[in-house]
Amino acid sequence: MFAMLPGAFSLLGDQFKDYAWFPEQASTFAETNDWLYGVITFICFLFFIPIAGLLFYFAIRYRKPKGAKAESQVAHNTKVELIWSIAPSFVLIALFYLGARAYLDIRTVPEGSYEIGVQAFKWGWTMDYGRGTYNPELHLVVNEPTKLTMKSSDVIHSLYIPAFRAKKDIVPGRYNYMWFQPTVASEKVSEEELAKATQWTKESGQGWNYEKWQFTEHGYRFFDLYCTEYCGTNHSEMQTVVVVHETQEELDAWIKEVSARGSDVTPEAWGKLLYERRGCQGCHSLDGSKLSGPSYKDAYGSKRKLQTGEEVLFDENYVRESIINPKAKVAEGYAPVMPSFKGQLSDDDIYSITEFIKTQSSNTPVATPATTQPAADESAAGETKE
Amino acid sequence: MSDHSTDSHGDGHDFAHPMPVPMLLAVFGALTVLTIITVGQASFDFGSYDVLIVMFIATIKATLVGAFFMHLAHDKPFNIFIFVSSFVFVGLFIIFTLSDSQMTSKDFIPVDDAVPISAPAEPSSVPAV
Amino acid sequence: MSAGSIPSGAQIRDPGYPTHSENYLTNSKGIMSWIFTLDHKRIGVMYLIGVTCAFAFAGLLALAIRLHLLSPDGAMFKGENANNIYNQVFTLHGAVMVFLFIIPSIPAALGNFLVPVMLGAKDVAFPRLNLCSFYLWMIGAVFFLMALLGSQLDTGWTFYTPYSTTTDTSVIAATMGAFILGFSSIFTGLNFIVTINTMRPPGMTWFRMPLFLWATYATSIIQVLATPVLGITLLLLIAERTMHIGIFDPEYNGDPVTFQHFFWFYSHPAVYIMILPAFGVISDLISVHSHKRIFGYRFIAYSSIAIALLGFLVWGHHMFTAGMSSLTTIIFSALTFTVSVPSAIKVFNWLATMYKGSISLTTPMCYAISFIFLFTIGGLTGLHLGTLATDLHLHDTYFVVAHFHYVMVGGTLVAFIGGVFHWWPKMFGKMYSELFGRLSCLIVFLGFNLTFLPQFVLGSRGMPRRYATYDPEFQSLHVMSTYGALLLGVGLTVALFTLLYSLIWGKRAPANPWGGATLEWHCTSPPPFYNFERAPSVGDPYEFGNVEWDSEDERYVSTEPERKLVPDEQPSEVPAH
Amino acid sequence: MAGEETNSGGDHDHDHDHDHPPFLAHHFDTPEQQFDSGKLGIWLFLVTEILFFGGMFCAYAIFRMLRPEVFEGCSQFLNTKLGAINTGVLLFSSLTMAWAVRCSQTEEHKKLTGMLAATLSCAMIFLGVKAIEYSHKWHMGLLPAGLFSYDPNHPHHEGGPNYLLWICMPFILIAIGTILWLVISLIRGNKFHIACAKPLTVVALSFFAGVGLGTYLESGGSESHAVAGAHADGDHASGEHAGDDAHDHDGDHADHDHAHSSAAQLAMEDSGDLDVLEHLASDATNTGLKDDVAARVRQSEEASGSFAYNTSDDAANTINDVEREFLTPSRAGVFFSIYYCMTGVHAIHILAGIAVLVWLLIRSVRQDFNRQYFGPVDYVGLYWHLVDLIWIYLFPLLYLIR
Repeated sequence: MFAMLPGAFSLLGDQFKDYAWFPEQASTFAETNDWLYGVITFICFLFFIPIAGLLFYFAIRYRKPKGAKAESQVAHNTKVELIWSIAPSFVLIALFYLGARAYLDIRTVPEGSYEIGVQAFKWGWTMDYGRGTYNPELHLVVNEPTKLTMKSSDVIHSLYIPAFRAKKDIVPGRYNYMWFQPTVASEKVSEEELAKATQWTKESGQGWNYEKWQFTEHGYRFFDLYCTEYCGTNHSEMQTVVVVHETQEELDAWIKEVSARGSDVTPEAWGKLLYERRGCQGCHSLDGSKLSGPSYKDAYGSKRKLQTGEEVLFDENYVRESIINPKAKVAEGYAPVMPSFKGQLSDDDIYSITEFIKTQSSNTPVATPATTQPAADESAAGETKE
Repeated sequence: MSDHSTDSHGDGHDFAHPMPVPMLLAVFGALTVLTIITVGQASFDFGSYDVLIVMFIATIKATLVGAFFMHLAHDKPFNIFIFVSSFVFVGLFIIFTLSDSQMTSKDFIPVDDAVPISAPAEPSSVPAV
Repeated sequence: MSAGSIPSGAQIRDPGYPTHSENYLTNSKGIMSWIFTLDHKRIGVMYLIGVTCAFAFAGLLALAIRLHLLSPDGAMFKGENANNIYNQVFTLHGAVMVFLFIIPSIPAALGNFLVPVMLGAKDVAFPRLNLCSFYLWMIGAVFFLMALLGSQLDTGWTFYTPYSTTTDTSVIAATMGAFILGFSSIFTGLNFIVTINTMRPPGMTWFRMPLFLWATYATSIIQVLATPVLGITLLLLIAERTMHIGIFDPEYNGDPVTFQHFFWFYSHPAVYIMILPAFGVISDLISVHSHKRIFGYRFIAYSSIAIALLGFLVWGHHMFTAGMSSLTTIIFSALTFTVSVPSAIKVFNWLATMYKGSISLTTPMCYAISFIFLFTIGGLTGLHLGTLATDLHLHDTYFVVAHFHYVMVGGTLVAFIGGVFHWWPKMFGKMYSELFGRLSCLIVFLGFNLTFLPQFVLGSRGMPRRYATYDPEFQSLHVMSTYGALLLGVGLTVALFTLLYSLIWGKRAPANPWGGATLEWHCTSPPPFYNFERAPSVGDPYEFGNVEWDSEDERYVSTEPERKLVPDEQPSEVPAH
Repeated sequence: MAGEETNSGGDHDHDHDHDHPPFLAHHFDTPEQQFDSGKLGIWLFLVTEILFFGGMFCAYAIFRMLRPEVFEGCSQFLNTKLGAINTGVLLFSSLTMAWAVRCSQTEEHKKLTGMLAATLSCAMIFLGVKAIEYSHKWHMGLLPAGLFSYDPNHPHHEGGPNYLLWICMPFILIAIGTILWLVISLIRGNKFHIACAKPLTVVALSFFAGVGLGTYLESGGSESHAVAGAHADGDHASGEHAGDDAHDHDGDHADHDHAHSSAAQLAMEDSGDLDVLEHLASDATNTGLKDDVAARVRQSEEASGSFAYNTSDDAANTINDVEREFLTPSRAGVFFSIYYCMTGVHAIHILAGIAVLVWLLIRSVRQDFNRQYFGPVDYVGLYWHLVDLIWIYLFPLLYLIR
């Protein structure tokens, strides 16, 4: 056991680099917050060092053999006791005042903030940029106060951006608001790096791997955004990224790029993107494994047994209804936990998702069987449809 | 802990205080009258004072029950203290929780279940929610 | 019988050793004599065994959590169900530790054994209710086991709605368990309040009570006042799950924040149910092993009651980020700071008690010193969380995890172990190995700090709690923490085996092995069935002037100067036992 | 109940103290100490009960504050007559209970048994009336939110189970049991058993007196029900009017709310004129279409510019600003949830009270109590009064809202 200690201490050494104690300071709150944290920590040490010192000093200094009498039997000293009861109170009042003042700043949203809607669900995020633009990434403009209007479609979540020192629970059944002002813009990585990552992603056929590349698919470095209220199975994977743009124009350009299916994108590809971005993949697998919701594999065109015992045909109407009113026809063996995407997906989006689901089924009237190469599928299916 | 010896009757070691029957009957009478009043006032409209009046009458009734049927009027101060303090804690709990709910209620999203979404053609698409 | 420090000619008073038929452990035989016992001491021992088993179980779960977090993608549980298993393990760890271990540990196990003896009473006021509350504890434990064997539980110990109303795990079984355990806790508290109020023998005034009794009294107040609210909350939660009553479930216009208010109205005071008895234990331990009168007795006693009452006003600080209104949040923050004052008073008083004392670094004293060290860290880091602005950053991160483990483990658990070591000779009449006892304390102390200090850093860096997987940047700190947890596990095992070993091979314990002056040291070790043959003469619980070391028999004895004698209460000769 | 434990310890008297009377537990010195302990114990228990109910009163207060109009509308479904009769019955039982305590102190054993039997009968009548109330509401589908299925057009469900029979079933069995007990003990001539079974038979049968009373009053009160039904039937305007009244005592919020609600309604009507709604009518499941059309319209308007997120839709959607039909599961259902929780838990307390009262009655026949040892009667009495006390608040809060 002691053999492990040196290892542990060397690990301890690693932590005392500059970056270790806090995440980067990237909002106006961060500086106040870290300063306050420092003040409190200093006060803690101010109390702790004498207490711990005296504790061990007394334990050694007044250690006596058995039977020895204590040097003093003083029972109380009201004056001393009153002093050490009342003196710390002033420190506490000061701390409370500082904390509450900073808190009021954090709670009071400035007029004219840039507004973004946030929808949290198990286990992902949808940021609403208005005009029907939804994306899981949170994109902001540097030095622009931004207000988030947040709601949850299932259980309590909590939006936490460590770099901004900002956190707020998202409680279903009510709107919660938060705001912050980012102070550090995200860097852009070099074109080569981006190209390399894009190429790799395309070849692997998987979604974008933020952890591997540490930048977004548009080439921005990012801050982490976590869910900090326990929300079930994949709570720890309910993360997304925050990108801070240099200018409003840059942000608008990005929004435009992600807002809707461009004319050069097939519905299947767009549907697949939505499947990844909008949280479908958290519950619906493509390989037939059972998650919180039924798998898409071979679903389209099949007969689906419902909780009520009825059977329905898994067709376009069923997909549409299940997206808009998921609790209407719940598949047998599953809990009615899917949130409604009513108003969040355009008709074209739903159409695209339906097309994507079709590609995953061998029952599809379109004669392209689902293979491990969805990209090929998409182009083929796309041509027949468009 | 014994402060009974002074007000006991019968022999000096007895600690029972039987309530006189006329008093019990009088309390019951008062309670019945108050019940009739509270039912009666419900048919008049006092607007926002309604809750206050109803609660005031109920509190009088509760006090009567507590003081005489539960002999709090003759009980030890400590028992009265703990009984009353329980209401203080309930009050604390309700006041904090209620005031917070009221202050945040402007952000509540109502559940929209008044209109079933299903098309009439499709049978029983909405469970009895 | 004359030795070193005993003044010549002084009358020595020592109860000696109990006979086989007096000893509460042996005076009746057979399993039935334990199952249906009404003796508070036996019930205390049964509680001790019960909570130790619960602790061992939940402790193993904690180790599993720590091992899983060795690597960012999870090292312990594999496969597609890994996250679910992790969630169930941490939920069960929390729920079992809180409901089955920490809440009943000191009040029910040590309290049941000690309260009547310290008070000089024959038993608690309602012995049957006492036994009933032990069996309620058992039934509660069975319900938790049912949840485990059923479809597990993955809500976190807080049962937050609407997660708890929608998850398909056995929430109802676990909630029923917690509900029943609540009643067990209420009955224990009720019993102690009545016992302390009405069963004090002549001479035992309020301010002659040992501080452990004050702490127990304060704890009992909380148990009686707060636990019913948990009861109704859990009932409403069950109703919400079965009938969707729409009070907590937003799908029917309920409000989850209301549930949090309901839950924390109990669960914050419950934090003080956990820590207040620990304060009581430590006050006694520090005083006895320093052989010095406790400093500021009244301040410590009043601060216990103050903490109990103020503890009801601060529940909102668990909800600073939950969407309470700004006003409520600020009020709760202000009230939160007020609670820290009475806790600080206690720490200063304990230090002042050690000052110029005659300190024996026995195992219980080592644990008491560890307690003060660890609890001070736990208490001080509470300032970061009570301060609103910093709490927004730290809430629901590992900082909180570290903070409450410093209070609950570094505080309550260490005090509990210290208390068990302190009263072990009294409970079972055996002395344990001081060497291994102190060694266990050292390992626990080091292991504990290694486990939880890194978690403060993790939290400050923004690592959210309850994560089954995490970003690789946090790994080194998690690894440290896991090694610490293993070390802590070793320390606790050493402590357990030291005690178990002593049961069989330990030396016979004298009535007063530490030199305590409270009443429990005035009866034999283990105490006789009736504790005291006649109402004991009650003196100052912290008067060590007449407690002398008898090196010949390795025990402390009370010497009775002539002026202290009260003719009709004090037998003229040394009692037969 | 906590207090009983004190005295039942008497069975365990050990031989070491010869001056202990049989009812005094070994660890107490005097009967007075024993009585005081028990009394403190029961008071503390009552404290826990108050806090227990406190949680539900808190839930009540929150939802009444949030939705005064729902409480207003739904309390019309509760029959005030039944509530008032039950209040009277409980008050009378409190009187007999207090009288019983007196009898135990004055050692009037026969009268004590009589008073306890009267208390028990009242409790049974109370439950009988409650059975009528509950079964009637279940029949109409006035249930907690998750099960709420009230249909104003067809208030009485057809073909549902006979709830009243199911509730009465255990009481029928109990009544048969006590009658059998009485008959057997009459045949055997066992005096003690006869003395117990006689009052208990009366008690068991009084449940059906309660059911009869309830049925009589319920049928008499059906007129008011019809009114409530009509009121609920969709007279939207009156519903809203009532809502505004209730808002008045909300003080400063009232005007603001009213303005908003009418605005919201106007907005709804406006949107009703849009062609989009016709479009929607063709496929009711396709509510996404509306958003889609709107989004596309706006998208086509401009290709670039600022993409301000518009919260006005959300803001109009919060709880204070929307006034709708209240007879829905998430509105009326919540009222009935609270109603069932409060009265149901109260009824469980009545049942528990009945159980301990029966135990007391048997002991009173055995003449266990005397002026030194009347604790159990006193403790149960305190508990019973508390149950009464809670009803004193429940009755106006649930039945008398207007």
